[in-house]
Amino acid sequence: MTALPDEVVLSVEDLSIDFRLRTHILHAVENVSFQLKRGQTLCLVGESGSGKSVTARSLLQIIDKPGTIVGGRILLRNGNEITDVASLAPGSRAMREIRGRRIGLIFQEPMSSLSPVHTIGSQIIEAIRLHSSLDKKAARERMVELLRQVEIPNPDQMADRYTFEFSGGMRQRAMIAMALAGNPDILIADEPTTALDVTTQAEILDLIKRLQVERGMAMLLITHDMGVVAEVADDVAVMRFGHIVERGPVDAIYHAATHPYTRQLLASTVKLTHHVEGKLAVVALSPEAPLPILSVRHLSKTFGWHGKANTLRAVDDANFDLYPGENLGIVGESGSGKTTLGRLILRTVEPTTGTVLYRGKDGSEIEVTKLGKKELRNFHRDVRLVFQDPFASLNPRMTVKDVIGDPLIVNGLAKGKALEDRVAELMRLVGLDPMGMERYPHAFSGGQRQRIGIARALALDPRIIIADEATSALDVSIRSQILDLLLDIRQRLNLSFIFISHDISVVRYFCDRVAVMHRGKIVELGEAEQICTAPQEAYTKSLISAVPNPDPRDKRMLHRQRFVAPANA
Amino acid sequence: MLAYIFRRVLYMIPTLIGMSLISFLIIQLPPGDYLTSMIATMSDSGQAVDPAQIERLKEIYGFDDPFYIQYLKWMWGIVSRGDFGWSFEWNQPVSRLIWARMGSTLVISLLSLLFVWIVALPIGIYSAVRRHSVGDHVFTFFGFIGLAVPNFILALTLMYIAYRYLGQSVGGLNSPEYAEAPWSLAKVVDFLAHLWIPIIIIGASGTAALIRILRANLTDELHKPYVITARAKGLPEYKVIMRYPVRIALNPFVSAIGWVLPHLVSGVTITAIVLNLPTAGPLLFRALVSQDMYLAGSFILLLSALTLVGMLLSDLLLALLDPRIRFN
Amino acid sequence: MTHETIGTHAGPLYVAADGPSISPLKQGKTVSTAAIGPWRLIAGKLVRQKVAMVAGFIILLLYLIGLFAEFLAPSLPATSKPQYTYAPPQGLSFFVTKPDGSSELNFHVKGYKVEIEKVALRRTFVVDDTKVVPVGFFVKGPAYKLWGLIPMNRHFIGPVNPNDPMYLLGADRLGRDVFSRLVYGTRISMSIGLVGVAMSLVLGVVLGSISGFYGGWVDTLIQRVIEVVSAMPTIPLWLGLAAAIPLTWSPVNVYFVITIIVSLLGWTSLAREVRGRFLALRSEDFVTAARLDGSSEARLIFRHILPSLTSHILAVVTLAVPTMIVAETSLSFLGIGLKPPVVSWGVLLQDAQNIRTVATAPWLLVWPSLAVVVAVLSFNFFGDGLRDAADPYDN
Amino acid sequence: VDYKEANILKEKVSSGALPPLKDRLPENPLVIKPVESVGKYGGDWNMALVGGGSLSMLFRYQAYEPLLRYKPDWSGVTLNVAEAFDGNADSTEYTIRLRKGMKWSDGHPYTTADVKFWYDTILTDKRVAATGQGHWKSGGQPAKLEVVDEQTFKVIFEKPNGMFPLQVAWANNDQTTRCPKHYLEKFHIDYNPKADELAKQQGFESWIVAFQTASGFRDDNAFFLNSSKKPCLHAWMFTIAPGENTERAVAERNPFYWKVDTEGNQLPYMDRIVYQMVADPQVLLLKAMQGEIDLMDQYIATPNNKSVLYDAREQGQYDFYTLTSTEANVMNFIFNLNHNDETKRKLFRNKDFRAALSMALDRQSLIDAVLVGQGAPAQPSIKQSDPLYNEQLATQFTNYDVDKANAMLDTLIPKRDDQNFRLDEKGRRVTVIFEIDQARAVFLDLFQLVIPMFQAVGIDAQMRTMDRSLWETRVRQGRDFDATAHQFGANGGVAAMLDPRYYVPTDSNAMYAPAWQLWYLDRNNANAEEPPEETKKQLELYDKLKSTSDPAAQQEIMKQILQGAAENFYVFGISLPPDGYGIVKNNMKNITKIMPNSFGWPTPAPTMPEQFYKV
Ligand SMILES: Nc1ncnc2c1ncn2[C@@H]1O[C@H](COP(=O)(O)OP(=O)(O)OP(=O)(O)O)[C@@H](O)[C@H]1O
Ligand SMILES: Nc1ncnc2c1ncn2[C@@H]1O[C@H](COP(=O)(O)OP(=O)(O)OP(=O)(O)O)[C@@H](O)[C@H]1O
Ligand SMILES: [Mg+2]
Ligand SMILES: [Mg+2]
Repeated sequence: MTALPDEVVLSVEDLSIDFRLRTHILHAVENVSFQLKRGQTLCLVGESGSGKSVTARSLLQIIDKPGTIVGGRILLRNGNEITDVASLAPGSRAMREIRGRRIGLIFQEPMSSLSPVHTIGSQIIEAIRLHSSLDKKAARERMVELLRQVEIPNPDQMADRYTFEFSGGMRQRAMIAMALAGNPDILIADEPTTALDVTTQAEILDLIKRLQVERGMAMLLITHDMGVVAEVADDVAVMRFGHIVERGPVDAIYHAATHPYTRQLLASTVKLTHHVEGKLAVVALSPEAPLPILSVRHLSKTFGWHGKANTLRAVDDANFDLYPGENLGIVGESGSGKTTLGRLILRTVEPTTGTVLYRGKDGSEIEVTKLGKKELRNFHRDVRLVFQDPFASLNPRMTVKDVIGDPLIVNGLAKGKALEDRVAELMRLVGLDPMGMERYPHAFSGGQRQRIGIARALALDPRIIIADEATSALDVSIRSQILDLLLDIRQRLNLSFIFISHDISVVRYFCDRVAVMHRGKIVELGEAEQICTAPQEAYTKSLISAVPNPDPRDKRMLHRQRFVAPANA
Repeated sequence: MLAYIFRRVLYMIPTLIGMSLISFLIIQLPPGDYLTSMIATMSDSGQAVDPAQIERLKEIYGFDDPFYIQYLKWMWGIVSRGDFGWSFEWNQPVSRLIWARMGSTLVISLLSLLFVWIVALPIGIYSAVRRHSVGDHVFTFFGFIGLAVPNFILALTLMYIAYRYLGQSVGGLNSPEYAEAPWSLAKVVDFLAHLWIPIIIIGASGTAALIRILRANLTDELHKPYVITARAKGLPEYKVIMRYPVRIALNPFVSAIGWVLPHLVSGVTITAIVLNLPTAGPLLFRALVSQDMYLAGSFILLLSALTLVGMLLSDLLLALLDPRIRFN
Repeated sequence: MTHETIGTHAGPLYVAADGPSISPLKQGKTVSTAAIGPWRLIAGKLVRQKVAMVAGFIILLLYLIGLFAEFLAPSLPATSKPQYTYAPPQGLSFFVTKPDGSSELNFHVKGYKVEIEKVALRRTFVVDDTKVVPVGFFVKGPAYKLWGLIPMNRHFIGPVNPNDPMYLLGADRLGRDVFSRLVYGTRISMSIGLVGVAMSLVLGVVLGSISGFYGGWVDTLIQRVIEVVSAMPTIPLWLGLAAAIPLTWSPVNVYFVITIIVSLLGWTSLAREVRGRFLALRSEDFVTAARLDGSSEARLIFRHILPSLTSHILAVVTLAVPTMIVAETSLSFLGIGLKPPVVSWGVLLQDAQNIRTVATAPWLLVWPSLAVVVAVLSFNFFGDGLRDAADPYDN
Repeated sequence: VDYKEANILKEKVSSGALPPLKDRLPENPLVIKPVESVGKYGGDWNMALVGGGSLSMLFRYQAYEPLLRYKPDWSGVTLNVAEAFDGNADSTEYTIRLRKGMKWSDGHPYTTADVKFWYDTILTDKRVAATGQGHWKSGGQPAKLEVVDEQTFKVIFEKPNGMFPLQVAWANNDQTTRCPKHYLEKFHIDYNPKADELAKQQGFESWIVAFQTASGFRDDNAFFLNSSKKPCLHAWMFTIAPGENTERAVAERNPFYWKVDTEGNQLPYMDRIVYQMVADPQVLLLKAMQGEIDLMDQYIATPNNKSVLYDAREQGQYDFYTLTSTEANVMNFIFNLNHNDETKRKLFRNKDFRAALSMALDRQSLIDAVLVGQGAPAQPSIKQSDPLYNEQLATQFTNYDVDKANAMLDTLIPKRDDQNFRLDEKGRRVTVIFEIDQARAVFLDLFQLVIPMFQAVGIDAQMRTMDRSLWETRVRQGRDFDATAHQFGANGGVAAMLDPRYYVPTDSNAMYAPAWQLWYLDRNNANAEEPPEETKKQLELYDKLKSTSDPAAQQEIMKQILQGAAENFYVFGISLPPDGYGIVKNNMKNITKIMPNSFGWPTPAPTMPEQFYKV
């Protein structure tokens, strides 16, 4: 066994992973090498679908079925001993001891990765007790503590809730808590903050940093957020098409990138820090404003299955208008009710109170909240939703072709060969290879699945798209291209967007107006540029201040202000 | 939750009345009545029966009354005095007959249920986890033999083997020499020696179903991301499987729990008949065939009530097992 | 505005310069990357499962046997030869040893030496090596009508001399050929009973889906119906029915009606199981997504949710098959199963339900059981294959 | 005389629980001559009951104690409970004397008061309906009972009733010895004004139901159910009666039993009879093979089971005894001669039609296949060894002659359809549906072979099997059936006179003539139909037979009836029944090795089980 430098805890050498598919062998990862050092962070960035998650999973030997490690070594240091993880049998005891204890993994898709039938707390407690000798009570205390550390409000109560009662970001944080529960020496975080608002994200990154300093934890951070990379990385590796194309200290990557792809990434990042050029007039504010296409009035949703005392106002008296051709961004704290708001508009969650008015193609106004089943179906044809959790929203038993083609079929728009062509075209449009048409959703990378969701939303002629974190799993380069695509479509079809996102830069680039949500309420609504540069409300200010800066020489997150909410209403 | 249970219990009353009415009606569907079947048995042994006397008996026992009168009388007896009527065939109050058989019925049914679960659960899991392994195929093969060979024949064959090669007294739960003896170690041993045949037979047909269904449902769950999450925590494989996918794969079983209770009482009738088990199944069977209507009716009422309770339990368990159901 | 506009105007946004590298499955082959449809995908996967294909082949074979029963059976199912009651199976052999020790190709079975034991009331048979019963293919034998239409007298296999005894699988208590009866039994067993399975499957799935999908009062109603139906006493129902059905109906017709009623009563457990799964699945995001895509409720149920239950349903169906095939054995207790002269596997098993058979003529029990087991296992393995082929995770 | 008793009883006497033996026995106990030797006390007779309900065969083992009983060879009757039984010359008055000092199993005296109670509350009480005991009636009127003293009573008939003594001995015609007044009177309103309240307390609707339940005279099954509380005169009395326990029934020796052996030992020898309750005959078979059954023939001793029982003799330590058959035929083909359908009725009533079908049967092959060669072709008839034997009745139309059969049918129904089935007058295919009780396995086997034979002569014969109750309703109580098959009917001697069902339609067992037998029983019945002359003549002869008491004269009349039967050819059959068998453990002694098999002569009770013993 080759000797490793002392500070290296994990060394991946020439790792190659193949997927044996029906038609061919896919070399998802080829000859990848990198090293993780004590207390340091290696950021793995790269194109969506380039093999980052597969690499991460291979470290724990949990790659999905047809995937196999076909070459290379994964050397893990254990004191002075060194084990080759790649040579261990996946179900072996030795492997089990590494999982969770030595290497903790935060899955890319926290939404689907948690058990639907166990409480969040119990799943974390299980991880705690597995790797420590704490008794039940102590384990619970530790679990609550962990949840608190990841900024879950009322952790004591929330621990006893189920996955589906958590918002996307909350699930992600629960996932982080679970990965941290075993006090791992190495943390592999696969896009751990995609569903988190910048403030929470900052807190989490801080937490991890602290652990790194205290316990010398090494971290492999996979992310698309170049800002985050700049803030936390020590080293950066850039992946594309299964290869690491460039690797080096963070500063070198940002300021002296050599590989064209790296440069393209950074360029896209910069592009996204400004509002899109040649933007449309903000129609809402012009005097000859057309009638809004969608009006939301006093919309509220109360979740209350835990007894009266425990009801939660997920959305609290929301009011806004959406104009034709407008992009309305919604930002806000994780768990503040953004997803719920989107679902209320579509009535996949029934509002507790309030109305939603929609102006149809013929100009007539429809009260969505009163629609019957059939009219609702027509409404859904005009207003499309991109789900926050792409994996859960794709039927695991339908091939991608069926998934994207389904809206076309049910609305009688295409069938047979035409359907196939149309699906292929949609896939190409969002940057997916039509060759994957026959694959099932689970055989895609996170970002690819997200794009499948987008393709599905575009399949019909929508008038409004409610996009819930629609680009969070995409690398900046593709993200900017997708956003441009959407803008282009908007222009041609006079499409409106409700664009829910945590990524302030994306909001700024893409949206005309922005609504800021906090604890179910819309606290501020204004022009995007203004909100992003000169926020009025305290919460918005703190939010903006926490946006990471994609420049390792200017780490802005450290200067952020923390918003302390007034006593819970 | 409590409100839900309360509502369900309220629903039960009309359902039960409806069920008892329907079953009472169905019990009377076959031509003739208890007396006809009595005459049938008698003439079978070579006796002739006087028709005039039959008429008289019909009158005395109220077989002449219209259906609803008979029903109301019976119901009134139950409600007012807890009297479930009289069994013509056994010349005994129905309730005494039913209770007399309950003990052994429950013991045997519970034991075999337990047996089925203890055997089938691990095998089902094994079969799902090691799909298409030799073990999986072997279990499938034997399971289906148990299912495809009628219980009756299986019972006869096993009893023949027990007789031929083990020299064991067959049928029933005790050898004749222990039938009157007080419980002792030897009697327990004898009892256990008699128990294996019924349990194997009941198990043979029951386990296959359980194994296959568990295998089917579990296979679907095994690849779900949350299972991989559990694995990534470092949980041992059996815990991963037991805690996560198995729990979800149990959904169909929990749905079917509604039938476990009535099944405990009336299950495996034919096996019990062949094996001479003193359980309630054969009693019910005879009551139905010989049109001993109050006995049959009471049995069915009991079974209906158990079905209702079972279904309620099943729904509650379903919600307990899967919170997504609870909150919908 | 049509869809093409998006595409034509915007053009593909992002074209991968090159993707992750790929290589053909086998060295030297070119990679064909054309995507195929889901059904072809499933079919393709199915074809590659050897066990399932063998099973499917056996099922097909069974149906062929059922179809050409008259031709395949060496004798008629009801022909009884009193002198061969309970004759044991003979072995089929290809060579006879001539007196001089050399052997000669002669397809034959061995005849019997019969003795009557008066006290024991039986005939004892000893396979007599000296008696050779030549056997041939496409021989002339008892006349029959194929499918009740075409008069024929050729049999696929049979003794060259029609009066010779040939009991490949033994004879039953009336001296009838078990092999022929088994062949004839295939026809009924593989058809009528399965109609019932299909019907209760449909009922169970449809009502269960509706109950679980809609919930609310629909669910309440269906659940009450399930309770009532499942607590319904069937025995008096059968007895009543047996009296109500006109005597002039043929036994097969009667049995057909009975199977239909069995299925009308037998759907409840499947319905509840399906409902349970629906309750859990209906709030899944992918269902919501499909709803937002404009799927009708029927499509949501059958196209989107139900496939998730494929495994369960296939398992339930394969489990129901044997139950239905042998249902007669328990129904006959009540006088409503299939009855002689109709021949089915269940009827054969029914005949074997006694100690006499178990102790002295096990072939009467073994062969029909085996037939059922083979059929059921084939259905099962084929179903398994289907399941695996439809499983997205299975490669 | 010095009487002796079993040890268990001795102990009870010495402990004071029982009076001494002398006080328990009647003054003149019945002395039984053991079959082989005087036995010794002790042991259980291990038996089984199949199914919960069919208890009527308990007469066979422990409950055959009528006033007179049949002799072991069924040649006539002998004294039993009655100490004397005399009839007058024209058979209208019988004087019967009971044994003085005879006691019920609870020690209460058995006297004429019990008989009187039975006469008043059961036989003549219109409120209570009890079965049977038709022999106490003549011309539809119950006989008169005259109680002379505590032991003596007279039965006076309006018309001569010469068969009375023979009938008294019939298995279940023994209610006079089964009706303990002291036990039953509290249930009857005439004896206990509060009977209704008592009934209500017990959960009965009225005293009638309660009385019926307690007396058990509703039917034979009811009598034996839960009868452990009811005193009896039997050798063994139930301590756990059927129905009181679902697994077993136990009968223990009756300390007041009134029979002794030739050495003065009070009978019975065996302590108990233990019945296991078995739900299925196949299990019983295994138990027998295992040696758990001491003596039995019912349920298990079928031709088909013989070979397995034969093979298991060693392990089960038993051997066979022979049951001579008392049945007229193994299976009788019964056509409904009173069919509601005009054409069918006409056809079925034609003797040639039936004769042709009879000749279409290849009886020998049926015998070979189903009866393993045991039996000989024969019509339902009296057996050859019997003085009543009638050759024409036994052998006519038994030759297998398809051509002849076809020729006969061609004159009746010449037309045929495209499938070669014959067409009747109306041009309908001649279809005969045989309705069979599915429990009769032998019939089913026979019919599978018979149907092709009928089809060969152009008759579309079909078989429908059905549940027994349905069969009862359709066949025994209906007139819409075409044909059926049945067994029973007697093949000789006393039995043939008591049960002549296939020779002359006297009761509902004559299923070939449902309307004629009704006419015989009750001319006013709406469904009755006057039979043709030749049948009427037979019925008149039967009336004459009943009023004759001289055995020789009875035989003479019976011969005439049988000749009529031969000419009328109501039914036809296949074979004389081969002898049956039973199994008996090797250690059982005093067993008669050959005996008749019948319900009325309740096998093996007339061979006196009380003197069976075990070594
Ligand atoms: N089905 C539900 N049952 C109970 N509570 C729920 C449910 N769905 C959402 N909530 C709660 O409502 C609140 C708002 O959730 P929502 O998903 O709308 O947040 P979000 O703004 O989308 O957050 P994120 O950015 O993390 O996705 C959260 O506190 C969540 O716990
Ligand atoms: N089970 C599978 N079957 C076939 N191909 C797969 C499977 N899982 C992943 N892939 C393919 O492997 C490649 C790498 O996937 P991976 O999930 O590692 O991407 P990624 O870099 O994490 O992308 P993203 O940023 O979008 O999450 C992708 O092209 C994907 O389509
Ligand atoms: Mg990924
Ligand atoms: Mg959200």
